[in-house]
This record gives sequence, C-alpha cells and structure tokens, in this order.
Amino acid sequence: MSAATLHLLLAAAMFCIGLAGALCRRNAILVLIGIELMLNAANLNFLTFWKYGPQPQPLDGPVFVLFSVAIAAAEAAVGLALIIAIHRRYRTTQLEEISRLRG
Amino acid sequence: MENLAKNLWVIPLLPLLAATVGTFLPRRLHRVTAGLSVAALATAAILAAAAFLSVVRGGALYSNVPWFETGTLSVRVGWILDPLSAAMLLMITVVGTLIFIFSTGYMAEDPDSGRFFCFLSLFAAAMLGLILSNSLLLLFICWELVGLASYLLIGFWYSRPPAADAARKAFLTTRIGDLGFLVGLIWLYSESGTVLFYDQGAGCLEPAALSGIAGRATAGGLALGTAISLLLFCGAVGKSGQLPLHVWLPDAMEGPTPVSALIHAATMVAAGVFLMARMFPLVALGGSAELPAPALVVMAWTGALTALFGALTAVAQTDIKRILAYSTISQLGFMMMGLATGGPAVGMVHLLTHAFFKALLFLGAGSVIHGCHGEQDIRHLGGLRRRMPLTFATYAVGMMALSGVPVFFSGFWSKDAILHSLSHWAPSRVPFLLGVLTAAVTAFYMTRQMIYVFAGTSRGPDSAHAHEGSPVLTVPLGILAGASIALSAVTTPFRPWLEHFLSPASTPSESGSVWGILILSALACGAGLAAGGILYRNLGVALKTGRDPLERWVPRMYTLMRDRFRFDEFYRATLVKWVGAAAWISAALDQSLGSVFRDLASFAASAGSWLSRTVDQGVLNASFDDGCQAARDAGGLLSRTHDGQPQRSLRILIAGVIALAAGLLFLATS
Amino acid sequence: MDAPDQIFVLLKHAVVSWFPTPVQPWISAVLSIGAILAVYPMIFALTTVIERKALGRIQNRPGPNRVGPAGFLQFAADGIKSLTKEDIVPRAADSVVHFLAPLVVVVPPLLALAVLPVGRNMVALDLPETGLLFFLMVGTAVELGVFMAGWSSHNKYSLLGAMRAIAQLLSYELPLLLSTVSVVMLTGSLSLNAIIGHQSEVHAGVLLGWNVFTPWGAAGAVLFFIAALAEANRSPFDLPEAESEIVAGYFTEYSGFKFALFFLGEYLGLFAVSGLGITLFLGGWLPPLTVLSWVPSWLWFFGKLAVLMGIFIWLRGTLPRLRMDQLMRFAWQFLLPMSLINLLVAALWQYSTPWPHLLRWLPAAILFGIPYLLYHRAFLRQHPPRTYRYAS
Amino acid sequence: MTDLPMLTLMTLTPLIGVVVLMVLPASLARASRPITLGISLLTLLEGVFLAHQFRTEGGQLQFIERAPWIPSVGAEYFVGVDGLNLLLILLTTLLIPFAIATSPFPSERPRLYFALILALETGLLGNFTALNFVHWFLYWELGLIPAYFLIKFWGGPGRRTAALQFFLFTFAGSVALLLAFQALFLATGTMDFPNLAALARDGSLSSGLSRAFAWTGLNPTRLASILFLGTFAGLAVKIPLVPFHTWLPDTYAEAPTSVTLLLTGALSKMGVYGILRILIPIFPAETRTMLSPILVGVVVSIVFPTLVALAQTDLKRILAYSSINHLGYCLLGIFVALDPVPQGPQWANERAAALNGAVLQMFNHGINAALLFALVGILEQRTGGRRQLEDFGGLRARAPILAGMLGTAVFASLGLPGLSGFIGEFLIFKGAFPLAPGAAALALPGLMMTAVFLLTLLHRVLNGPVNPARQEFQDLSRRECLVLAPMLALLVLPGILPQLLLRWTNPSVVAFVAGLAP
Amino acid sequence: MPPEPVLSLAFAIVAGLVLGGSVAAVSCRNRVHAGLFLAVALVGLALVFLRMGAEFLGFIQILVYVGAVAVLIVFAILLTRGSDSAHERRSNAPGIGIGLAVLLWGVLAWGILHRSPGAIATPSPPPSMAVRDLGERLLREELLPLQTVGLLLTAALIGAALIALPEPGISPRPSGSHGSAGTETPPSSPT
Repeated sequence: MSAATLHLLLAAAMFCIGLAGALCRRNAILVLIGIELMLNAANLNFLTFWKYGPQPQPLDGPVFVLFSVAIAAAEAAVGLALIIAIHRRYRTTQLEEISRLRG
Repeated sequence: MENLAKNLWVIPLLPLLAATVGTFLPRRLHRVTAGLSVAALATAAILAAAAFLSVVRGGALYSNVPWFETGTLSVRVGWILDPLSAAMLLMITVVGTLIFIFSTGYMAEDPDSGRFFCFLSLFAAAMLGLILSNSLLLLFICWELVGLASYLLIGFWYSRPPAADAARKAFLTTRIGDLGFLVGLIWLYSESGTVLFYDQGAGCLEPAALSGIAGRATAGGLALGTAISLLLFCGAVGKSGQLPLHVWLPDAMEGPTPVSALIHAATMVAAGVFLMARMFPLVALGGSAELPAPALVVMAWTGALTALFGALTAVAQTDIKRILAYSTISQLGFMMMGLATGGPAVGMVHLLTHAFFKALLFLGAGSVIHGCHGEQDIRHLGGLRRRMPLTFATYAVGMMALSGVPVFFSGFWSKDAILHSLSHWAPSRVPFLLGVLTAAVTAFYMTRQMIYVFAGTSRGPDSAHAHEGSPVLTVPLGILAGASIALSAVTTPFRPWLEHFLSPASTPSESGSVWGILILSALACGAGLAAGGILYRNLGVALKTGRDPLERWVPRMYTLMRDRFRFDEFYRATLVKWVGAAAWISAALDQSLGSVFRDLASFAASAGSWLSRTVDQGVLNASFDDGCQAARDAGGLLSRTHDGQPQRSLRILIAGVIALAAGLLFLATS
Repeated sequence: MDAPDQIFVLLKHAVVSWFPTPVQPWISAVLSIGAILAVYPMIFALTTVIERKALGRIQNRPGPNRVGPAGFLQFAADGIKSLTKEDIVPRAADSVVHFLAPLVVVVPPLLALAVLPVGRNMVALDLPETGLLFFLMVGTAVELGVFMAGWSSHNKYSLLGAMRAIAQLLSYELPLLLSTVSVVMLTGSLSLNAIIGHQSEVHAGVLLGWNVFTPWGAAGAVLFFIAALAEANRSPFDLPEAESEIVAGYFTEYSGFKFALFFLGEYLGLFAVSGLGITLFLGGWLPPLTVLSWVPSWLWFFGKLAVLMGIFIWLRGTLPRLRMDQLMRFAWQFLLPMSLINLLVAALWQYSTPWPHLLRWLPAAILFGIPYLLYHRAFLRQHPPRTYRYAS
Repeated sequence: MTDLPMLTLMTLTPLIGVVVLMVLPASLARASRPITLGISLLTLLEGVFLAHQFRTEGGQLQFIERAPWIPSVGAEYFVGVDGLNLLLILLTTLLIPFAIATSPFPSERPRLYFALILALETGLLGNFTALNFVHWFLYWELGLIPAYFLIKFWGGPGRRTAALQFFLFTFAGSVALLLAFQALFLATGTMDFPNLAALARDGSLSSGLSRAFAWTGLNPTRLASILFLGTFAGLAVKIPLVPFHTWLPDTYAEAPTSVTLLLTGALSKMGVYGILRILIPIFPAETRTMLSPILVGVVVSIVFPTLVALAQTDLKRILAYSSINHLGYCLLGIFVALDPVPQGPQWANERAAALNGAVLQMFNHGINAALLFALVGILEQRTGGRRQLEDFGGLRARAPILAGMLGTAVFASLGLPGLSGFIGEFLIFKGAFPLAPGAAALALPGLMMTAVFLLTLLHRVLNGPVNPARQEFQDLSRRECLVLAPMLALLVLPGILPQLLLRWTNPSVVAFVAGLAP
Repeated sequence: MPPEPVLSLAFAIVAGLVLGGSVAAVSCRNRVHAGLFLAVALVGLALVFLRMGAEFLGFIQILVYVGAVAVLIVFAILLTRGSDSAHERRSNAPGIGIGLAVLLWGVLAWGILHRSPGAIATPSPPPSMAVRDLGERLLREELLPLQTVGLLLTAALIGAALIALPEPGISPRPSGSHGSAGTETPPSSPT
C-alpha cells in the first residue's frame, strides 16, 4: 500500500463522511458542513495526485487547490447568507420546511 | 560689389523698420512716424541710386541664402540686382519718396496719419522686396504683402463703408489671380526643382531649367511652359487690373489720393507687369518672331482689350480719380501689349515713364481735391486754371505725357515704342489698330478732363474757393513733371538708352519704319486732342442741360461706358450670387446633415424597438405560449418528484454516482 | 559577529552542543520554547504594572505603588492571587469548551511569537517560505477561541462580547492582511528574515531602508497599527470587553487562572502583532542609523517593542472608546479602501523602481494622498462629527 | 539627452495641480487660477526643456520610456518623441496656460474647472507621447471626459445637448477604434505602434488577421479594410472630417471659449496625429486602396465648411467651420503623401513637403485658432455674450489694438505669407499638386472661400461705422495684451523663420516617408 | 534522510484527527459543537497538507477554513438559532444516507486499491512547492482565472451582504420569544 493509496482512501473516507452528513442532517448549516468536508476531500485528492501522481505537473495541484479554496470560501459565504436570509423569512433552517418552490 | 548684392535686403528693410517702429509709437506722435517713413524711404532712394549706378557700370548681381529645409531639399531665397530690378528700384524709391513727402502735407490734418505712414512704409517695403527678390517664392510672399498693404490702405478710412468694401474687393479679386500664381509657382517648383531665378546655371530662368521645361507638354496638349506662364499671368491679371479682374482697381480710389498715386498708378499695379517681365524667359519659351509663344499671344490680346476698355470707360467718368484709374487700366494694357510683342524692355520703359506721369497726375488730382475740400466730381469743378496755376501747369505736363503729345514728353516715346512693336507683330494686326484707337481715345478723355477741371468757370462752391496747397504739395509735383519730360531724353528710338539698359540684347528698330509709327502716333494724339477740344469747347453751356456733350451725341454708348460696361453688375449677378447660393445650400445641407444623424439614431432606436416587439409578440410569444403550455402540462407530472426536499434529490444523485463509478471501474478493470 | 549581539545564540549553541547529536534538534527546540515562555510572560508582567502606573499618571492618580519597590512587584501579587482563586465554572456552561477556550486563546500568540526574529540569527522557528503566512494563520485561530469562550459560558454578556469580538476581529483582519501584503509584494518573500534583510539597504549613507520610510510603508504602517490595535482589543477598540456595557465581555464567566490566561493571551497577542509590525515596517531588529549598529540587535527589537507599548498605553489613556457602528464603519468604509489603495501605491512603487527617488515619491504620494483627502472628506460629510447638546 | 523620464514627468505634472486644486479649501478658490497657471507654465517649461534637449538629427524616437505593464493584454508603457509629435506637445503646453490666462474666472466651481483643464492637459500630453495603444487610448478618453464636463458645466445655453452630442460622437469613434485594435491585438499579439507598423510592412499583419479571423470567411484584404475603416472612422470623428463633423459647430459654439480654443487648438490634433502615427503606418496598403474616396472626403472637408461658414452669422460657428477647413489641409498633406503612383527621390521630397506642411499646419493652426477664439472670447466678455456679426461693427475705431490682433490672426488664418499659416499651406500644396493634382486643384476654392468669409468677418466686426451699441467698447487691457502678445509672436515667427520648426520635424518626416515606400 | 514509512504514527494521528473530526462534525447533535469539530477536521487536513510538503496550502487551509469559514459557520449557527432547538432533531432517514455513503466509500476504495499498484507509481523526484513559483504561475499563466476568482469573491462578498441585509418588508423577530436555551442573542447587524 503506497502513500498515495493511503491518502486517497483518507480522502474518500472524508468525502463519504461529508456525504453522509449532507444526506442525513436536517439543518441547512449542518448540511453545509458536510459539503465543506466533501470539498476538502476533493482538495486532498488534488494534492495527492500532485504529490504522488504518475506525472506530476509542476504546481498544477496546488493551483487547483488554491482556486478551489477560494471558491469554497465564496460558496460558504453566499450559502450562509442565504441561510440567514431564509431563516429571517421562514424562521427555520430545517431543509424540509423550506419547500415553497415545490411543484 | 558682392557686398552690395548680399546687403540688398537693407533697402526693403529700411521702410519695414519704419513701419514697425511706427506701429508701436503712440498715436499722438504721428508726425514722428511720418518723418521716419520719409527718411527711411529717402535713404533707401539714395542706396537705390548707388545700386543703380553700380548696375549701369557692371552687370547683374545676385546672392542666395537658405531659408528652410524640407525633405532633402533646401529651399533658398535670394536677392537680385539686375537692370530690371535696378530701374524699378530707382523708380519706386524716387516716386515713393515724392509721394511720401506729398502725403505729409496731404494727410497733415488726419489724426490717424501715423497709421497711414506705417501702411505706406509697409507697402514700400513689400514692393521693394518684390522687385529685388531672386526667388519666385519670395516674390510671391512680397506680392501678397503688397496685397495686404493695399487692402489696408484702400480701407484706410474703414469707417466709410465704400472704402471698407473696396478694400475687401481689392484683396479678394487679386486673390483669385494669386491662386493661379501660387499654382504656377508650385508647378514650376516641382518641374524645375527650384524657384530661384538665377543660381549659377541652376535657376529656373536659366537655360538648363528652361530647356528641361521646353519640350514637355501637359495633359490637353498645352506646352508645360505655356501652362505655367498662363498661371503666373493669372496673378498678373489680378494685380495689374487686366480684364476681367480689373474691377477692384477703380473702386480702390476710395483710399486717400496719395495711396492711389503710390499703389494704383505708379507701382503696385506695375507688379504684374514686372512679374511678366521678370518671367519673360519662361513666358517666351518656345516661341519665335513669326510664331510667338501662346502665352504671349494671350497676353497681347488681353492687353489690347484692356487698353481699349480702360480708355473707353475713362471717357464717360465724372470722378477725377476714377478717370485716372481707368486710364491706368488702359495704360497697363498697353504695357502688357508691349511686353508681349516687343519684349520686356518695351513694356518696362512704358511702365517707368508711366509711373512718373501717372504719379504726377494723381498727385495733381490730390492737390485739386485738397484744394477743393474733398470735391472729386469734375462736374462741380472748373476754372481752376487761375486759382491753382502750379497744379494746372504740372497737371498739363502729365496730361500731355499720358496723351502722347509728341517730342517732349516721355509718354509719347514709350507708347510709340509699343505701337512700333505691335505693328511688327506677326499673329495679328488687330492689336495694333486697337492700340492706335486707344491712343486717340486717351488724348480725348484727358482733354475732356482738363477742360472740365481747369477751363471755364467754377461750377461748385468748393471749387470757387479753391487754393493752391503748401510747397510740400507742389514741389513733388514739380519734380515729377520735370522727370516726365526729362525721361524722354533716354527713351527716344534714336537714343534708346533705357531700353538698351533694360534689355541689351534687343535689336534696334529700323529707322524707316520708326518715322511712320511716330507720325501715326502723333496723328492719333492730335485727333484725340482735337476731338476733345471741339466737343467740349462750350462746356459751360452744355452742362446747363445736365448732360455731358458726348452723352448728347451718342447717348447709349455713353451710358454703357459710364456704367463701365456693366462688369460689376455682371459679377454681382453671377459669381457673387452663385457663391451666396452655394453657401446657403451648403449651410442647409450641413444643418440637415446634423439632423440626419440625430434622426437616424432615433429612427434606429424606434425601429429596433418596434421590430423586437413585433417579433416578440407575433412570433416568439405565440409559438412559445403554445409550446410552453404543452411543456407545462408535461411538467406538471414531473413536478411531483420535485418536492422541495433537496436531500431526496441528493440521494438519487448519489445513487447514480455510485452506479456510474462502479460501472466505470468495472469497465476499466475488465 | 560581536559578542553582545550574538550572546544568546552562542549560549544556546553551547548548551545544545553538550547533548548527543540525535537529540540536539529537540533540545534546540525546547530551549527556544523555553525562552519564549520565559521572556514574553515576563514582559507581560512588567507591562501590566507599567501600564497601570502610566494610566494612573494620565488620570492623575498614583497607580499601584505598594508591592515591591515603587509597586513594581504588583504583578507577582496579582499572579499569586489569581492562581489561588477558586476556578468557577457556571452550571449551564459547556464545560469542555469552557475549559478549552483559554488555551485556544493563549497558544496561538505563543506560536506566532515563535516565528518573529527578535535579533540577528534569533528566531525560534524559521520558515523561509511561509513565515508571515504562518503568523497570520495562527492569528486567526484566536477568533475561534474567543467564540468558544463566549458561547460556552452561556451568558448573554459573554456571547455578546464574543460576537462583537469576532465581528471586530474579522473586520480588522482585512486591512491588517492587506497592509502586510504590500510588504510581501515589495520584498517578494514571505520570510520574515528576508523582509528584514530587504530593509537593510542603506539610504544616504546613514538611514536604513525601513519600509516605513516609503510612502506605501508609512501609510501601511499606520493602517497596520490601527488594525493591530483592533485585533488586540486595545483601546479605543476595546468594545468586546467594554466594562460599562457588557461587564467583561467574553470572559465574564471566567475567574482565577483562566481569567489570567485570557489576560496573558491578550497581551501576548499585542506583543506578537506589534512585533510583526516592527518586523514589517520598522526594520525589525535593524538599527535606524548605521552608526548605531553596535547596539545589539535584540535590544533594538525589544526597544522598539517597548516604545510601541508606550504608545499603546498612551493611546489607551487618551482616546475614548468607539461605538460599535463606528467601529465597523471605520473598518469597512475607511480602512479597507485605504489599504487597497495602499496596495496600488505599493505596486506603483515597485513599478517605478528605476526612477529617481524623488520622482518615485511624487506619484505614490499623490496616489495615496488624493483618495485619502477626497475620501476622508466624503467620509466626514457622510458621518459628520457628532455634536452633543446638553442644555437643549 | 537626460536620464529623467521627461515625458512621464511632463504628462504627470498637471496632475499635481489637480491634486492641489482638489484639496484647496473653498475659501482659497480665488487662488485656483494662479495655481493652475503656475502648474501649466511649469509644464510649458518642461516642454521647452524637452525641445531644447531634442536631437534634431536622425529623426528617430527619443526620450523613450518603456516598461512592461500588462503583458497578457499587450499593454506596455511606451512613450517617445520625434519630430511628428514634438510640435504637438509644445502646442499643448503652450495652449493650456493661454487658455487659463484668457479664461474668465468661472463663477461656479472654479476649482473643478481648472482641475479639469489640467486633467485635459495630461490627457493630451499622454496621448501625444503614447506609442502603445492601451495607454494611448486611455489618454484619448482622458482627453474626452474632462472636455465633456467642461462643456456640460460651464458652456452656453445649449450646453447639455452640445456636450452630449460631442460625447456621443467621439465616443462612438472611440468604440470603433477600440474594436479595431482589439482585432489587431488578436491577430498580432501586440499593441505597440512601431511594432504594428513593422508587422504591417512585412505582411505578417494580414497573415495574422487571416489566421485570427478565419471563422469570418473573409480574406485578409477585406478584414484589413474593415479594421482600417474602424480606425479611420474613430479618428475622423475627432478631427473631424466631413460628414462626421456635425457635432463640431454646436460644441464649439456652446463650449466656454477657453475650452473651445483647446478643443480646436489641441484636441482636434489628436485625431490628425492619430492618422499620422497610427493609421498610415499600420494600414498603408489599405489607405492607398481607399485613397480616392478619402481624398474626396478631404476635399469636401476643405471646401464645404468654407461655404457653410459664409452663411453663418455666429462668430464662433464661423471659426468652427474654419477649423474644419484648416484641418482638412492637414489631412490633404498627410494623405497625398501616400499617393502610390509616382515613386522616386524627387517624389519623396514632395511627400516630405506635404507632410512637413501638415505637421506645421497642425501647430500653426493650433496657435492661430486659439488666438482667434481667445479674441472672440474677449468680444463675448465685453458684450455680455454676444457674438453675432450684427452685434459688432466699427470696432477698429474703439479698439485699435484688438483690431490689429484680430486682423493679424485672420490674415494668418487665410494664409498670408510672412505669417505662420502660409508656410504650412504652401508646403502642403507644394506636395499635393504634383502628387494629386486633381485633389489639390479641387481644394483651391477652399483657399479662396476662406479669404472670403474671414475678410467678411473682419469687415463686419471691425469696419464700417461704429455700432451704436458698442460706443463704450474698451480696448484690450495691458494684461490682455500681455497674454495675447506671445501668441501673436508665435504667429509671426514661424512665418518668417519656418526653419525653427522644420528642423525638428523634417528629419522625422524624411524617415517617415522612407518608411512609406511600398 | 531515511525513507518515511508509509503508515507512520504521524499520519495515523492526523488521519485520526481528520476522520474523527469529520465524523463528529456530521454527527454531533449540538450544532455549535459540530462547527467546532469541523474546525478540528480541517486543522487535521491542514496537517495532512503540511506533511505532504505543501506548507503554503496548509497555512492557507487554516487561514481560510478555520479563520473564516468555521467562524462564519458558528456565527451563522448563532444567528439562526431560536426557531429550532439548539440540539438537532432526529436525522433525516439516517439509514439511507449512511448506507449510501458507505456504499460509495466501498466502491471508491475498491477502485483505489484495485487500480493503485500499477497506475499510481511513486514519482521519481518528489515535487516541491516554492511559494514564489506558485505566485509566478498564478500571475502569469493563471492570470485570467485568478482575476475571475477575484471577481467571484467580490461578487460573493457583495451578494452575501445583500442577501443577508434585512429586507424592508420583514420586521425582525421580536426578541426573547422562542428557544429552549436560556441564552438569547438580540438581533445584531450582520457584518
């Protein structure tokens, strides 16, 4: 078992934990936590392939991670703002209660 | 000698300095300005005399200096002192000085006389520069400055609308010709590569350049030399008041009388003739005695028509200065004829003699006007013979010189030389006949004028109290009268010193034919004098009816002549009106162009909005509405699955992802 | 190198060399950690006393003057008192988080202090690639600690204080960061040593090239120290612990040693951020004039720190506290734009390197000066100084 | 030569004034004019110093400053001076203090007014020195925006419309320019004028175009023509060339007079200079292809405005049309130099003459028009804003000094030899007649009509009996004389000693002509 | 330097930190605790990054996630409490969620283990990361993406502020009405 495999497994585990959280939790913020975990798992994957990958391109992985981090930060900010706005309107952050757009 | 050529620029510089200094002197110091101007020009006259003498002794001189550079070309200008310019130089400085002196008396009461002398000096400087320049470009520059000075001087009494109008008219009319001149100048420049007249064999009037131009033709079969010459002649036509651009000259009499004397009789109008004389090697290019160059033919005909036109018009004028103005036009025509048919010397001799006696006549007229408190209409004058004897005497000398009274008067000899060369002109005899006719008419109208002004008794309040002016006015008259007579000593065909001086190469005329022409000329003059004397002998009686004797005799002809053959009316009805119409149309076009842009923009905007609305409603909405209805119905079914539970969707998604990943992995491994 | 300058380095080397090679790195690390743990709390102790005495002077009262000579042992008395006091944990509190919070607050400043070069060759943890980033990274952890403290106490005032503190920390972190970015941009390195080295060029033979002597550096230093004050919850930005409003802010529910830890953490944070400011703008351990280079470098660093502390104490005694809205507005509407402009100025400075010195100053000064003046004017117009009328 | 970045320094100097004016307290607003004047005179000094240090031989670009800026968009800071723009720089630095000195003190927002003028100067100087499209274009717009505000805030009664019209027209032109250069950049990867010119010469421009725009399915000639037209339109609007000129009379008439004199004296030169520096070197082949229609446009620009001017009664509008006419001569000089038919050393001289004439004409027209507008401004001030022909008459009796200056300026404008206008026109026609006889001949009536309407102007304003409403008209004060006299001197001096200016321009023009050879 | 063992103690610790933190973050009933555990997990991940030689990214990870995102999350948690209980209600079909997650992990692990020995070889020179190179790369080749991200962040900043602004039509909740816990946060203006 190589270091790459180990890191990939770790990333997969983290992703799946995040996924489980995103699937199960009712509170929007906690779902967001799950999503953050999934994103970070992806980052770990990028870095793993950069570090241990077959043909490491110089700095491709870090650059990707850097952008991903930036976008994740933006996503978190907007997501949380949405949640706050929704909370102010519907007095709830439970996902299944926010279903006005239901067809 | 070399220094002389290098320092020629001092001569025009002197009056220019006087003008510059005068400009900045306060108005109350106008006497200082006047004194400065006279002194400057007098000094210039002395220098000119020295230069003249040096030319008499030795040949021509010139020197060139670089002016500016463009491309690899160095544009140079220069000064020339050859017989042509030396004679003009002397004439202009001497006549000019006399006129300046006269002006100090004539303009003594005018508070603006400082300005007047500035302009006069500027004019003298420009004119001197013009004749001294060894470069067509520099000549053109001075030419335009002469135009500017004339504009300023004619419009000297700017608050009088006729004077201001006349000034503008003078500038614009001559500018038409000047544009031709400019084009000719540029053409010559680009063809010969230089605008220097003489430049050690490389000048444009020297054989090398001329032979380069000689064989070439322009589009339309016109010889290159002819084309350029004709363009230059345009300038001369404008400046020298030839038909059809003469209209400004009579109006220019609105300026003070010394101005008329200086500019419109003696010197400025001579610039055109001088230009053609200067450019004669080019103008005469490709011609022979039997078949003169086409440009010369055009010149001769123009001159002939102008001469006759001027003389005929002068017959029916009643303004003392206007008569002289038309006579100037007529004499300029003579000069052109002489130049075209007999070479530069013939024309130039008449120019020089004419300068003296025409200045004399104008100053005499000025003296009359001065004495009669500004009265210029000859019908209100009369009987001045006794009241202004000095003026009368000198005026008579001038009149006889102009009319060509034989033997003692320079005008006779110079005019005779022209008639002589006309008689030998191969292409046509008509100009000769016209010339003789003109000579007779000249004598006639001058007689008429003399009788009107000086004979009989006074017909107006102003002339009744006329008085002779101060010596400042009369002494110049005397000197000019003397010169008009004295010049005949060097202009007779028997001892044509001046002609030889101006053009050493010209062949002496055969004596046999000399006599014939002399007699014919004298006869023409005599006829004119006699006719005038007879027709106007009872002027006082005739004027009781309020009509001129000639008018009673040939009324229609007289009206036509009095109305100057209706040239001004013609121009006003055509050119001026057309330009006005063009301006009006252009302005309207411009206005509509602006609004067209604005309208286009708004139209585009509204058209765009209409289009988009139509398309929206008619096409998109209609089809989409139907399509959407169908889609909505279908969507209604599907929407059941979209229950606003994101996690439920996520689960389905993840299940799909798992299936996909498993499938891919399976495929990859197997 | 001369002995006084390198005395501590030589001492450490001597000590380390007694140990066998495999453990030498560990010993070295332990020594450094020990030094940090010893020196900074000592300075903290001294600072508290001096601050109280100075504030007393400013407020026309004597200040502590009983314990020890002229009251200088007051800190020892206070320390013993807090150690022996009862450690109270509210019943409703989340005890684990409540316990962890002081640690999370104290540890980061200590970590941050580790990367600060306090003298020539004197840096506990030299990160040539990411020194500055490490510092900033560690600094952010404080926010979490503050939050933990405030939330876990289950007390209104604590939570309010924590919220205020976090809002303030987040807001002022941006100008702080942006003003350091300009230094990084000009130096081209995140290494604090390299930043100091970059400032060691000599100008005009005597004056060292501290960043504060450049237009962007001067402006950046001002921005930085304003933000630093706010980051350290110092007056006039001490809203999170405003006694008159919310008791003691997020550590209302703390007592005894935990309270002392918060206190310590706050001061350590102040030292750390001031040390960073010294490093970035004031030339670190470099002397201001070349002739003064005989003075040991560490003395320069701590001397500058002392001067800064003095200024901070002075400010605390002088300036009134801001209102919350003023605080936020000041950060977002003034400091942030200005630090962005400063970044632009720094870029221009870098671009104009080949220009004559005076010519470099001119556009930079203009570029910073115009917006400052315009913006300041607009800012004041929008929020004019409040006038209080008591009689009407 | 000096190592100082003279051009940047000179371009930025006015900005100091802008800063000072911005922070000037309202109580010191009266000081804004002396401050502005001082700053602009400082700039003038720098300009004179530049000219003094300028090496006349060789005609190459000098005072070059270049530094990479944003390489990925082709932006590079690249400035330099040669004989083609030196005169324009001098002109700008001369006109700004002149405009400030002749400007009446605005009653509203004086600090902003003067700051905008200085900003305008920066835009002009930057535009004239730039050799890379990106900042050239920045400065181009920087010249446009202050002008817009100056017209809009301090103009005459119709200022809003005029400003909007001015802005829309020139802005549309700018957009065309920008698009054309975007396309060029896509094709070549550079925005450097000398670079682009070199690429155009060796043909890689058109190959680059066909590569970058293969999707359009047009052949490179067609593509280049489209780009050429875009650039040409953008520049022609600014000059302006008929029929893009409709904004000009309104704008000139409504703008405050000091601004008008800058608009005509300096801003219009931006377009002409752009043609000289950008259009012709980069699109020589396209210009040659389109030469006939362009020359028609130029001739129309020369003749048509003179006719329109004859029908105008507003002094400023007359002078506005006169400006179009005079810039038409510049364009004639520039475009005939491209006439492809005759080749050879002698023709090179004709081309050089035409181009020299065009450059000189730009400078001289700048000074001349500025002086004319300044004098009209003085008339306006004296009469409370009247500028119809019938509002005046006989002023020569009341104000001889003003009359003398106006007369000199008018005669210089109609090309009287001995004054500055002549040399430029002479050189232009000297080049134009041999190279493009038809166009030159058709342009001649323009010369005639210029004289007609300008003399009519003089006639109506100065001559005749004194207008009863103008009995109390004051002559120029000593201060006004002091301000106007230098300009008057600059009208006379180049007319007598054109070599003063030609020694700067000629070497560059010769090099330029050498570069034109196909 | 001796070759590092594949499964070192250090890796085990940080991996434990990551996984433990993650599990706790998604399973904690106390939402604030969940947020704090998220921070723990992310710190662990940063340590993983550090071990891989990506110092810069590790520090950035902490700076952004711990310093900003985690704080934001707990902040949001505080701001949105009151309507629901502080403690999470029963999970939403936990069986399905956890099942799916485990299934996915299984598939992924199978793939990783199955594919790794041949395909993922250890590279010859382990790549290193110099901050300067990263900067050069970002500002040269990736300039456009970088600008885009900058734009995105600005948009996110403005958007977040706009979204979270109190809408004029909705009056803020009257204070002190709901909530089982004793602590109440009065409405405070969001930053």
